[in-house]
Amino acid sequence: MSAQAASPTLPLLSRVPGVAIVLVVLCAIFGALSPGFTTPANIANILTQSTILLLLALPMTVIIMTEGLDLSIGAVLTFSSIVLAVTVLATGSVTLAFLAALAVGLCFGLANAALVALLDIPPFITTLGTLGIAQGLSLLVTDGQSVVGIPRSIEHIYSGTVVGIPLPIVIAAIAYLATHALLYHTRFGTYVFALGGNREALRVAGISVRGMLIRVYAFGGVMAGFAALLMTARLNSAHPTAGIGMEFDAIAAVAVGGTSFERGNGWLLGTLLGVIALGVLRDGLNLLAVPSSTQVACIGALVIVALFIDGLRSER
Amino acid sequence: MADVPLFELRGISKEFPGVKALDDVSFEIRAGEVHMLVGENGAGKSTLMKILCGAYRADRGEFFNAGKPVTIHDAGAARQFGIAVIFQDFTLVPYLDIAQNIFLGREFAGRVPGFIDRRRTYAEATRVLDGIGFDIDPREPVHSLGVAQQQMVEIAKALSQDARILVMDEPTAALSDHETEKLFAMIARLKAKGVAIIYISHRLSEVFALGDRITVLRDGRKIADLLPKATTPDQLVTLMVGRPVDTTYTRPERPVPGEVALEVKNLSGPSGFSDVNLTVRAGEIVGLCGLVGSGRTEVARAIFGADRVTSGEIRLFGAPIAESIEAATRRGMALIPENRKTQGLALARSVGDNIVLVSLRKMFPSGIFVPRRALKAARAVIDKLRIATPTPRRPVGTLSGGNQQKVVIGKWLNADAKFFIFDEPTRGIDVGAKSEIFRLLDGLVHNGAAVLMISSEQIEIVHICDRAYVMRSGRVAGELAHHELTEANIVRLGIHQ
Amino acid sequence: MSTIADKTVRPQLALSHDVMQAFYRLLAVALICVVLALLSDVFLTMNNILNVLRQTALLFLMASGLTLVILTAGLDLSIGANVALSACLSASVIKLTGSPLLGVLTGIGCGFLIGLANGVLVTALRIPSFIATYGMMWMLTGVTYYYMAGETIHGFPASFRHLGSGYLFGVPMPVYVMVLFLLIGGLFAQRTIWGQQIYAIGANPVAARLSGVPVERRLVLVYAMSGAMAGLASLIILARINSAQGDIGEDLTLPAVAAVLVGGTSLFGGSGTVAGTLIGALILTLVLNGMNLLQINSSWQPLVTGVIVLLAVWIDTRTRRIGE
Amino acid sequence: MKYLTLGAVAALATLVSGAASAGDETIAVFTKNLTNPYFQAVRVGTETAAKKLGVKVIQYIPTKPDSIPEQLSQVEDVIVKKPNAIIFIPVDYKAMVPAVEKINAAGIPVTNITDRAAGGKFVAYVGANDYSIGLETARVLMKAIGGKGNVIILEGVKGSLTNTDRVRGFNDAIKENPGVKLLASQPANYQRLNALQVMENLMQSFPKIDGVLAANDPMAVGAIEALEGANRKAAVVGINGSKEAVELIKSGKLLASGDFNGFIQGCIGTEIAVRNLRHEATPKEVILKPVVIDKTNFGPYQTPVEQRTCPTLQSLSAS
Repeated sequence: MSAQAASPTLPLLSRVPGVAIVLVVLCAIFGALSPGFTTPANIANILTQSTILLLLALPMTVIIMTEGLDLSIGAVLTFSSIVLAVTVLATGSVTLAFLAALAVGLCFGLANAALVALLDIPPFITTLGTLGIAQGLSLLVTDGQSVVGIPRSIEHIYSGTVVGIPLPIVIAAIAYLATHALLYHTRFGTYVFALGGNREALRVAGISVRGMLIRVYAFGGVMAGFAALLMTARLNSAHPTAGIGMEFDAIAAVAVGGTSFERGNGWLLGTLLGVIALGVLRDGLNLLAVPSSTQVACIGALVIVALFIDGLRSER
Repeated sequence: MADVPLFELRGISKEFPGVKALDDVSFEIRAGEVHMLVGENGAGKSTLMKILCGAYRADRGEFFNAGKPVTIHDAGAARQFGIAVIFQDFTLVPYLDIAQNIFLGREFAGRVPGFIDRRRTYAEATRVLDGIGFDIDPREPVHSLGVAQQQMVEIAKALSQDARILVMDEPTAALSDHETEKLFAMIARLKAKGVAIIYISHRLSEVFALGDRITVLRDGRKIADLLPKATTPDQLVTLMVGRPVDTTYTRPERPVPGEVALEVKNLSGPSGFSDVNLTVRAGEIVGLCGLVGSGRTEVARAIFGADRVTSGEIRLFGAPIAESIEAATRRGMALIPENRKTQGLALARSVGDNIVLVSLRKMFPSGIFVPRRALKAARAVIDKLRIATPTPRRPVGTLSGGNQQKVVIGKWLNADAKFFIFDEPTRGIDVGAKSEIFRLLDGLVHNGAAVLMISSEQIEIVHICDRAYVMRSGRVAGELAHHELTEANIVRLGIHQ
Repeated sequence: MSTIADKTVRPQLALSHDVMQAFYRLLAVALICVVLALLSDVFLTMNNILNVLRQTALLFLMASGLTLVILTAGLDLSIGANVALSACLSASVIKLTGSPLLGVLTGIGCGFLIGLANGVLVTALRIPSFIATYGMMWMLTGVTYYYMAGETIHGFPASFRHLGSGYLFGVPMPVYVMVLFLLIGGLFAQRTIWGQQIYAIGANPVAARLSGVPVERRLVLVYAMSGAMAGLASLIILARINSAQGDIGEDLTLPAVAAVLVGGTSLFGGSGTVAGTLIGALILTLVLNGMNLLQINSSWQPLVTGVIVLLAVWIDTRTRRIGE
Repeated sequence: MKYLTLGAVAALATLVSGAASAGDETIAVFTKNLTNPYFQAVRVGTETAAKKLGVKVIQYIPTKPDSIPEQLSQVEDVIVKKPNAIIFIPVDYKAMVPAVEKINAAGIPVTNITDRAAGGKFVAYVGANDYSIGLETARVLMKAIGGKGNVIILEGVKGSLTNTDRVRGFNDAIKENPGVKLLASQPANYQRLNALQVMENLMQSFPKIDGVLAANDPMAVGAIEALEGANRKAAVVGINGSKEAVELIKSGKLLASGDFNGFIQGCIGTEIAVRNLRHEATPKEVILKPVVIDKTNFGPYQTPVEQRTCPTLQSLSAS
């Protein structure tokens, strides 16, 4: 909601279609067909499940707005989560472990930034490479085993609640609001629009494009670190395959949310809706006990339909 | 006081690998004057300005701000001296609003560090926009603005940096006369405020209409520093080109118009034109004028099959034509689009590749592509149009504007097109190249081709065309036979009474 | 604007760049071979070389079609899923009819149709290829899972399996298929007007359209070809492992993308060659083969692949830089 | 965003009454993926038994094969739906413990089959001992190659419980035969193509390979194809007793396959779950004794799982 008030550049009405329509339709269908769907418990359930993906989709939106991409974010999440678990087992200090996870995320973020900004390697390729690296490191550190036996205190980060609201939702909400403020109310955000829209404008304005790119990808890495904390807490363990393919889910969510891959035309609220739409779809299909194979096909259909609707709109 | 220039560059030299872009150029700017900077493309105008605004660093040379020696090492420094540039290709961010664009890089800090004080931003933006008499909501996203409006935003942006020195690089290139008048009015207002304006232009009319002083560059050297009153256009052009050129290009005798090449009946389309009627005969050049946004380009694109039409009929050489580009090209229609970089050429591909692109089917009906034959054809075109390139293998993006335009025309010649639509064929092309293009047009019609030419420069239309249609808000406001073809008439028909 | 600006290259390096690209890559191949030859005495045996080529063939077949797509500045993430479905369908056709020929036709046909669908999504529905083919990937996988219901189809006539595991004059069949399609692909891209148009579309779609190039139809063609190649690859796999299973196409897509990129084709479209893709595929296969020969912990494989991709592209950007 | 958080508050406020409607007895079955025939056999097993016992089973399978987060999500979704019982194969025996605890917390009786979860409360565990199956299958191969020669191990997905135990079994069998030399032990992730290519590469390094120990049937098949491709002979064994494997044994290409019998595990798992629902006595643990299918005994395995009948607990304990 606050998005349209805060961002005159994005009149909400012109954006509503695509994702919003899909989301409403999905909710209507599942609500009608499955009594379990509308129960508060289930809604809380959907939102909680969406939190990790949201933490990845937020920075992905920002990165895609700069005409970039981060394919490594899922693998980085995995590796951070492993480092977190290993550290906590070694030192027993949750804080230290969490910091370690953030550090790993930051390092990969900076690595991506360095390759993109300093060596001018296209983001897709850069992050495809770092994806492999993070993946490999995860396997090497764990030898394919899941890391277990971490203290319960970490698990509470996922299962705990604040004034009755599940902690993950609170964290995700904070992350969303923070990103929103960052994108629509700060210099950083303004320059993100410029990175995708017209880099020359930044240069003329005397702002370092490289510096900005570095910040953007670092942001992605750090958010992956946070997501790693939730993921580890959720699994109460770390596993070298836990985050595989999440980068594509995140990208799909962003695209479904109506952010375009060109000219810095992005919409953060759309990303939020996109993430929830994916969550609703999976949850609803499970409640309806739809065969897994059909579920797989539905996810693909969702992505295409949402973008198709946006496409129709953009034609006029 | 007055003889101490506001800002001065002395003995500026700049080399790029292989090229001496600037050689010991001196240049001074005085408060409240419009200083015309002229010269053919590649004369070093842009380089000089980039150095002035800190985008490039000079190899040698000094700067003086109000007589005091200073250095300009980056854009920030230049801004401190109140130097602002409005570049040809705008520096606006499409999905930010006007206010955000105006203050890009100079946002007003809010209470929280890093945050922006929005209220102040919009207040200031409104103030600046009012200052230049541009009445628009600063919350408008820039991507929804027209070219002219975007340029106003550019100017507002520059002035908001309370610029004392404003550099304009071909500001009217994208403007209709109507809009140009507004721009000139504003320049007058700025002068009054004591702002110095450096104005780069290829349009002699402007140079003499606006300029208080003219500096001529050629091949990176300063050739002359003149006063308009004491100069004639021919002198000026001779200085620019280094050889005498007739700018008042006189139209040679044209053949008697032949069969009807193009016939458009009650054409209407969603892109904003309705009930358009045109005829173009073989052997004549017909102008299509009117303000930017009056639907000229849209009609042209529709005729070419690039845009949809809702009703009406298009006949090419008598036969109706299916609205598709392929059909049009196969039937010998050609479009030379207004923006050659984004619409005309595959810049990374070689000159040869671009030249044969249209005629692939014709040249290789079997579908098998034979590089040798392609190169041969390309060379023929290159010679015919005197395109300055050592080899057809050279990426077309590395050629000068004029030569790029020739390549665009060349690919249609190679496809032996019979009906040509030229959309702003001389935009951003220097005087020398311009008259070459005109001769080319002549050559075409003499060989029995027909030409429909869109131009924002009435003078061109008057000089080159046999007839002209004038459009106003999507409709043909009138047709001007050759004897009625005057700038005055064009303007009269073109603007709303 | 900016991307177009990026594409303007200076003449002298326009030549030298391609030359250096090829040079660096062949150098890399040679280097890897030397190292492996030193470290492993079996590397240079005829068997192993043929073995490497056979494995390269598979990767190349998938990557060759993809190269054309990437030449138009597009992407096809559905080839892996495409392989899975095509393989399973043609497998059951062979089982039912016992005719390898029908099976081959089914496989290629299925792949082709899927590619066609991608083409329509990208052109008619104007969905960015990245997303369109990603969605397609999910849908195909769903269909495959549903169709196979966790079962496997196993045991095909020798004549069919010959395609994957057979030899001709001591050289594995897939290698011939690879060479054949290297020629076809190379000729199509360099020596046909469609190839020329495809490069033009990649370099500047607007200019291509305004030059009378049927952009939509060419794009559809390109995606269809990519699909057909995936279908063909699925047959080779099928013939080699002599059985089809739902997960057959898993993790085949990104390696193919990697091969194209290592092969020096630009993601921005308009520049790259099918031959380059072959070298790319060869490099990746050689490294994995070497790691197997040296019995290096397989956990290293993703890491090494990643580094290679980065290295290859970095060298490209460097060679571009040198000219400027 | 505001709405969502509000919704969540409301949600938690009334969490207490978050129950789904209860119809006839339904049992939710969790398996690892849609692609491995083994789990298909398990699913068929549960359905066959369910038909017999007059209950309804619903299958839950991650859309991404073996995806930990996804199975966790499915568990959370299912808890909302409150089935009467759950039959559970964890995609990862350690990482899924929190999921099991969630089920326990929701008070839904859960029966663990195939992979023994590292924690959580279960009605019972039904499975085969991967170690002993690995051991027995390997022993068959050792006998076939006369207790001497060179063998290769094709491992499954690193870190999966089944793989670790099976490979341990293999190695112990090898230790029993001092004449046998282990040339290499490479992972091929339970996948055909991987197995094929790993095998091809290994054959380059090792001119003489007498036996191949594959941790599942698809890898065994991959190895066989590789061997045939190079016209080389070696005794190959796999594990799972899949339809495909049985055919190969019949045709003599595959020496043997350890019968991990997912079908029976599905049957027994379901029977136990139902007995537990009906408050009948149930064993805490059923370990199927390892059977190795080879030329001598493959007959009965030719009937496709769909047509097999479920053995009962008694019949098992009887035999």
